[in-house]
Amino acid sequence: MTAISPTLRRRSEQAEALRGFALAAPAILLLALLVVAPLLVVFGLSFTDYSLGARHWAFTGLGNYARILGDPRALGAVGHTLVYVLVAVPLSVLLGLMLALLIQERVRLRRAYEVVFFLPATSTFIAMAIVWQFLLHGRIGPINAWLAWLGVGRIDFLTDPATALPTLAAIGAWQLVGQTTVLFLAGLAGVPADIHDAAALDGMGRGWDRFLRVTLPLLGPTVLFVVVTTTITAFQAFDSIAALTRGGPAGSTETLLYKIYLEAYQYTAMGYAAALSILFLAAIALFSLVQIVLADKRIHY
Amino acid sequence: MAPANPLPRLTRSIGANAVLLGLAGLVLLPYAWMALTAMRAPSEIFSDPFGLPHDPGILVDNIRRAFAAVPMARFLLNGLVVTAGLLMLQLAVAVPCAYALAKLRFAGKSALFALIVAALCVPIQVPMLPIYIVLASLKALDSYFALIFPFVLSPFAIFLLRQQFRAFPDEIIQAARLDGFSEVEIMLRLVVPSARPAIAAFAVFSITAHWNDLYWPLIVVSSETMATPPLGLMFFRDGDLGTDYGPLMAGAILIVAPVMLVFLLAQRQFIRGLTMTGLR
Amino acid sequence: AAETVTLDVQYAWPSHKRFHEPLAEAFMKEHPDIKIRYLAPAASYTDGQQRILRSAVTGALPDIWYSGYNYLGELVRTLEPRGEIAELGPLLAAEGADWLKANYADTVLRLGQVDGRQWGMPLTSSTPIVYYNKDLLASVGESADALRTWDGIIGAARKITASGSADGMSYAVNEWGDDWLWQALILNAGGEMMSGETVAFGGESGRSAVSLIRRLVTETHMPFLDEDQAIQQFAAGKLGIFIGSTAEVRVMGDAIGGKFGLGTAPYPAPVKGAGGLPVGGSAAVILAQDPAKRKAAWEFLKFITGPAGQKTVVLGSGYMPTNLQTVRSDYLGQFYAAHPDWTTSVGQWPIARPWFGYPGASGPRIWDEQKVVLSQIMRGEVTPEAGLAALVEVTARLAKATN
Amino acid sequence: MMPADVEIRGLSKRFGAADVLRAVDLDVRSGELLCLLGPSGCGKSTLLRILAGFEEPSAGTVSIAGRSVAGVPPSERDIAMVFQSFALYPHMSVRANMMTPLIMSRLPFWSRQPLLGTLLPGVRAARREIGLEVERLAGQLRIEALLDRKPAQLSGGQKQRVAIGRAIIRQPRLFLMDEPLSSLDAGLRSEMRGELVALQRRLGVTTVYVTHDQTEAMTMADRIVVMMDGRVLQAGAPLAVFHEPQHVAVARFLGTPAINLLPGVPAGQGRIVCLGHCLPAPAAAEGSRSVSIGVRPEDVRIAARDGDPALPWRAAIGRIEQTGHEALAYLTLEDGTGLVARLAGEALARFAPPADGIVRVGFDPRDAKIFGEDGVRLAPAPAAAARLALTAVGLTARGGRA
Amino acid sequence: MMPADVEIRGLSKRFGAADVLRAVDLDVRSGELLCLLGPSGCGKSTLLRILAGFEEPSAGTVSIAGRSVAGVPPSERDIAMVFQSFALYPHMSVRANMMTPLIMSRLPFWSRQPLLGTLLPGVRAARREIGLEVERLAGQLRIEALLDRKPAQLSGGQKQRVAIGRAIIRQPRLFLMDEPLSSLDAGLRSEMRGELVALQRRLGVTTVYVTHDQTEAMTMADRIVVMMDGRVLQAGAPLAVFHEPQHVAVARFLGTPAINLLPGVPAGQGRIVCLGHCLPAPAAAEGSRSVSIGVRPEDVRIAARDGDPALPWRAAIGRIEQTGHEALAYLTLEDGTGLVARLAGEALARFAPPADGIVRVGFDPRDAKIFGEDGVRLAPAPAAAARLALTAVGLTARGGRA
Ligand SMILES: Nc1ncnc2c1ncn2[C@@H]1O[C@H](COP(=O)(O)OP(=O)(O)OP(=O)(O)O)[C@@H](O)[C@H]1O
Ligand SMILES: Nc1ncnc2c1ncn2[C@@H]1O[C@H](COP(=O)(O)OP(=O)(O)OP(=O)(O)O)[C@@H](O)[C@H]1O
Ligand SMILES: [Mg+2]
Ligand SMILES: [Mg+2]
Repeated sequence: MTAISPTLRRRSEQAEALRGFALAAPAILLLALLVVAPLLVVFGLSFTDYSLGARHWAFTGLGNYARILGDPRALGAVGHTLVYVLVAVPLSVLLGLMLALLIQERVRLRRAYEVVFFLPATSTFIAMAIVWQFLLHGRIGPINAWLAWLGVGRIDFLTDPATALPTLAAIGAWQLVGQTTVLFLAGLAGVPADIHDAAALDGMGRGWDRFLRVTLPLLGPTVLFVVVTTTITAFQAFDSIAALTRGGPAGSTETLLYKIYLEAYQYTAMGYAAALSILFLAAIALFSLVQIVLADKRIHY
Repeated sequence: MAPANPLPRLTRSIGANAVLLGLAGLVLLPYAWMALTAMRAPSEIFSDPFGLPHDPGILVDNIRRAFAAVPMARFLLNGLVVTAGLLMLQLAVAVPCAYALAKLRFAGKSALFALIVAALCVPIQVPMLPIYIVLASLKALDSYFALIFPFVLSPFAIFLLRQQFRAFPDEIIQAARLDGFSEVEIMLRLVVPSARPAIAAFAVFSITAHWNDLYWPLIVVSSETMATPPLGLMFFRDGDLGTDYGPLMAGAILIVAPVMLVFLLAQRQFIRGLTMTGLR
Repeated sequence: AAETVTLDVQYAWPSHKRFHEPLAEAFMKEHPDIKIRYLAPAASYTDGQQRILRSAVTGALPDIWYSGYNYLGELVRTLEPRGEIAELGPLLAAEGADWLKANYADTVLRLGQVDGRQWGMPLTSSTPIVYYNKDLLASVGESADALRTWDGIIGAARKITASGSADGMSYAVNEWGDDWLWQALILNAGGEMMSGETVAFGGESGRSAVSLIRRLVTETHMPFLDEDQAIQQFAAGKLGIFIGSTAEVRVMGDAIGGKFGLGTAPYPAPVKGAGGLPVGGSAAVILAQDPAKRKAAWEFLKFITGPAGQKTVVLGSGYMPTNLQTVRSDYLGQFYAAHPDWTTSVGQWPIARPWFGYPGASGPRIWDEQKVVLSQIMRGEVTPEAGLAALVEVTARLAKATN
Repeated sequence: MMPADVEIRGLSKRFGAADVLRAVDLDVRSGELLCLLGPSGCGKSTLLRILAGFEEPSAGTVSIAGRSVAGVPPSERDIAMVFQSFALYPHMSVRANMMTPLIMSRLPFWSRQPLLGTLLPGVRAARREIGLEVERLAGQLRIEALLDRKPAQLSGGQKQRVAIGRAIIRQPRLFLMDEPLSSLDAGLRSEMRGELVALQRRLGVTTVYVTHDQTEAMTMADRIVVMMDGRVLQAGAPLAVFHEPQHVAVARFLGTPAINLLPGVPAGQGRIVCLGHCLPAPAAAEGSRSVSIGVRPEDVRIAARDGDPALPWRAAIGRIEQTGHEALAYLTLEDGTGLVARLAGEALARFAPPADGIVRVGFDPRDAKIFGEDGVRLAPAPAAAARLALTAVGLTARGGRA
Repeated sequence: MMPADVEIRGLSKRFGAADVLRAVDLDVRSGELLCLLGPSGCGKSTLLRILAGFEEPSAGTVSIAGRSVAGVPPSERDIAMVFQSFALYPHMSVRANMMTPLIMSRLPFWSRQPLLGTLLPGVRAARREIGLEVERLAGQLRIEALLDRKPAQLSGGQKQRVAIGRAIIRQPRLFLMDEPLSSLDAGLRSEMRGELVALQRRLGVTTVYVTHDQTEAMTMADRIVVMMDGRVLQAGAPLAVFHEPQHVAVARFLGTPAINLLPGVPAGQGRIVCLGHCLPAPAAAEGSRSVSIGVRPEDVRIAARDGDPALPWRAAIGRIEQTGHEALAYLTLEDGTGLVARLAGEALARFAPPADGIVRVGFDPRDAKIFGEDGVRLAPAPAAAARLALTAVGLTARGGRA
């Protein structure tokens, strides 16, 4: 028996590996250039007191990180971010799920609904911000006029520190719900029709039982994907804050990302902003990881 | 003759449509105000926000003013160049990488994929400063290059397309190899055409994101001629002087509409793309 | 003629395009060898300052920048050591004393000085004034006379609020984009922000300011609005009195469009003290290094701060002219006579004070912190006294941290 | 619950412009296993889905156990179904899959909710009881060892059994199966056939079984119903339908390879002329201008060129497909007509093809089935009736299997 | 191009710890159709994929037309393959699918690029020429009418033909097919079998055909190779392998239902005791302690309870599966051993099951195949050799089909 020459075998495997590298090379290069290297720079900056425009700067070790712990605004920003995420994500995911379930059964209006609910996701927020600012005006905004008509007291949506953050989160949900709906629709389309028929015969009418026992579990992977992507997006909310409240009133809508922006580009404290950025990235990564691990246990494929 | 009882089905459908229409109304509320305001004269705007405009013809005037106040056409053109150019380049980078990740064996492949997934979580605000400084030192700020280059690598595109390409039958690829296709030809002539819906889905995401992005253009653009639509809208929006809402909303409509149009055109493929990639 | 010189000019507030474009056109007609190219406008003085700092790092400064008065000190302190900003004193001197005297008042020139040296030419200037809705005021039986004092304003506003059809007033000190309205309160009460290295508003001036803003809320039920929202509401006829910059006169008139009568009144007389007011606006600085460019830039500066230039600026906004000749009847005299609302601010020139800027880059951060405390005071979450102490403390701490 | 009989009257279904079912009349007898057999697209699944209540008929009525089911939703029809794809709940264990129907039918709404359910009184006991039933049935189906697996961890045959288990556990009064074996491989399929029949006998549940595989239909059914193009062509005992097809389409559809069809012309005097030779004709043939003469491959007789002079035609052997226990000879008659003959058992052992490939062929006229121009079978000649008797014997044998 | 012969020597393949192929030696003769037959997972596809060059062997050599192909990439081996899934290019028309291999092999790189290609000289003419060839072949395959459709618009059989067309259009020297018919339905499958064989004959291309369907292998192959567990168990003409299996696994794998295996004990003096009766034993049996006696269902003889006393055993009829042209009787011997008998043709016509279901059964000892303890066939008794001669006749008949 002649063993095939290992060099020959390796040659063909090498050829494939080479092609793989060649094809991935631009992406690898750009990944290094646009993500990895800048992140390393940011990481390095987080140990300095560099300030934009300054000619002198020094290493401060873990100083910036220590400073975060003593900075109530930074800690507050972490809290605001969590509140934002905890309002916007469940709201958009649950609403998206409900919409998808309702839209899925529509035949004629399906396309129209898809378009309508996806509309906010496509709209330039800076344009929509002007609209929201007016609609939510504490005094002359139509929403408050309707609330007054309903006998509900006036709400200073964007200028009351108690309501500003939830309001922004709700607007975030308004933007996100199209995406979640469309993703859930895609997930629902993947559930075989046979399973629904079988469920009908097994005594599960179209209502709650079918949803709980069949639809939701089968949607498991989609739910995970939607929750993770929505969470990442919610963490990164920036436009609405910059355009509507600029962190106010009274700092109540200062999220972590907005705080980073303030430190870096309003206060020019680059080193500190870098430390906050690293913290921010770590938080997103941790959050996504926890969700994936937690959800993985409950997904059945 | 058909004795089926259609009543429950009908009530269900009416109920569901009622809920959907109600929510649709809520979602559309801002657009309604936008459209109505674009048809108003300045003095009408705040008195009766959802009343019918007195003279919808003002819309034309407002649009004219929008174009007169700022180089609106230029902004729209910039938006087109940036989003279209970016989409092409993103695909040019992502397609080969996704194909290699999906169908070829090479060392470090899983590490690369892990990095790509991790990169999905990085918001542009974080690596922005170093990229800005490099661009500036290359004297490349305030150019299409500066607007496009930092986003040419789209981890999302790579992720999405990899999922899609993996579903492409290996046997067809093998058949093509027997037929004498080169790897690049297999990718471009076989795999990519089959991934059209996924590409459409990505296109919608990419165009939406970059047409609407304000953050990065705000930093790299310093001349009006390079401004993208949202940046243009910002120039247009009267910061400290109060607001001239009619033309502003007319401009806003002009800026929001193209992406909506893209979505409308790509909708079927978009939804199919999401369904096919499975996202599981 | 020599070769064409192109000047890159950076301004803030996109809407000011309204008068910047005509300025450039008129100038280029007079000086065909100089081309003015505007960079995309910065969203605000703060953003503009950031942009200039970033450009300094990367060596891509514009030739001319219109710096907010409150940032001028910091700008000069950053750029002077780098040699990237031109001192204007010698250039002014070269024009001759007569010319100087004919065009610029000392109070005006002082707005462009840092540590006694002239770095900027005041281009725009404004003081806070009172806007009021004549119809609403009349409906509660008040006249403009009542608005001369804070007590009068509070009384009128309270009546309007009580009438139920509108809110009485807005003094959006805590939601303003910068500390201009806050400084107005302190300066008007005869105080100053800092004296040397110490915070100076901890005394009487501060006390009267914080107790006043609390009173506005408790007595008139003033809504919490930011600037945009306040203007929207006022323009909608749902706000009786609005205190803001004179730079809004023109837009306010357009937005109201005759729905109701608009009046303006001077900033109320101080409760106590000498009654100063911070001048908002910007000074033009020359960042160009090239001598030819500097020369051209100086020509441009002279033009925009000259009588014709200032006329354009004023009519495009409502700002006060910085040039003495502008008020003359061949420029704006007749207009002012016909539009007395536009002159309210001009009448306040005598009490105009420079808009104070904090040392280092701490200004924005200090204002962000002060804003929060002011909100707490207005909402009654802290007593005015405790609030004032907190204001002083936070200001002192942050001003020191960046020194 | 008692097995039910089903009565279908004038049932039609259109999808848009397409008539998928056309006035179908059909009875399913209580306790029988009825096979719906027909080519792909003939409307079998549609009929089944109407029985289950997934589709509404366009016209006609369906009664189950004497009561019309119009408007009754699937979940209230007390019907179980085994799907071609099995349609197991992929996220549930086998045990949970089988428990689900009982949980749904026995526990009231609040008792079956995830958390609350466990707190209500009696629920635990009820669940335990259901669990025991599932285990008992699993034992019968020989899937006890699989109870804790997920469907993805099962082979096709195992999934099959779980699907059946889930369907029969609540003892429905009607059992529907839509090509339940089609995704299994050949060996498993033949094994499962036996098991399914035995199970159906044991439970006695009325069953409608859809297939397009004739072997399945022939070997499993009490009665088969041959459908084509939305119509029922023939219903009857399997061998009766096979041997006495009432329509040329039925004859063509049953049997592999398909029946040979030869052209014939009635020549009067009780004779038909077929490729130059005469056959005795059934009485009804007189009315037709031309007929088709069907001869099954196994009924074709072959002899060496100069053997058996009773065989009227000469033919050339084109190809012989040997599969070991039998062989198929593809023949061409002198006028070009093709003919297939099946050789098995002794005939195969005896057969030696001549060197030149020319043989004599023919058939016993009693084995020929004659169809009129419209495809309808013409009443068989008396001799064929004798064969029918023999068929009946086969049936008895089959009846004895239970 | 000339059809090539293939020589495989000592070919092994491991995937991780799994030995998928174990020292396979095999020759494929120039121009023949060789079927690789074996159960799922035995390594057939792996062998084919090594031939095509998609996998590298772990050990051993493959030569095609006398030259080793180690390290030669698939595109340079001049091999065509038909895949189980057809692997048509989904977005190309049938015409484009079939043109592609010729375009790739005839046009240089730049000439085949979309826009540029049309501008270069000579490209149009070359494309027209290719188009004509495609149309000619499409005519032979009877798919001219489909040339402008996309694969998604074709039926399974049509896809099949397109896949074959695409594979043969460039006249490869070796043709590989991996279960090309397995996704077709029964009718179409039997039709395509005939077409494929005819085409292969006409073109004379050496073909390796993988299947796990024995009917396919039996009816199509010039030779079959039975593989199990990565090894070649037997190679030979189809009927030779069917009637003279050299291993009990081969015997079990070929034939449906599977061969009956009865236990036997060599009793010396050339006899084997099987369930209380004696059979003549092959000489080699003496060495074994126990043997398996294989009897094909069609070789089992049945008679009424008191008929034919030559049949030694009494058995109860469990179940009779009638499929029309034949019937399978599932019998149980008195000691509980199960036995399947096939009744066809005259035996079926003659057979009438007794009322009590008890019959006599037996077989001609010459039909029995005896396997030793290790599963290897023991040299057949001389009588069986006679049967082998008969088998040879069948082969001749098959040879005559071309
Ligand atoms: N929802 C539907 N809308 C339109 N046409 C349909 C629908 N369902 C079935 N049909 C059509 O009705 C005909 C019958 O379909 P049906 O599924 O009943 O066939 P079948 O006999 O079960 O075939 P198969 O053996 O392939 O499963 C087909 O032509 C099919 O295309
Ligand atoms: N790439 C691989 N990695 C690991 N194991 C493999 C790989 N390819 C095949 N195998 C294993 O090798 C064995 C033989 O596979 P192969 O595909 O050759 O079987 P086959 O005979 O073609 O079966 P089938 O009839 O089901 O197609 C199987 O057990 C399979 O799981
Ligand atoms: Mg069907
Ligand atoms: Mg295989």
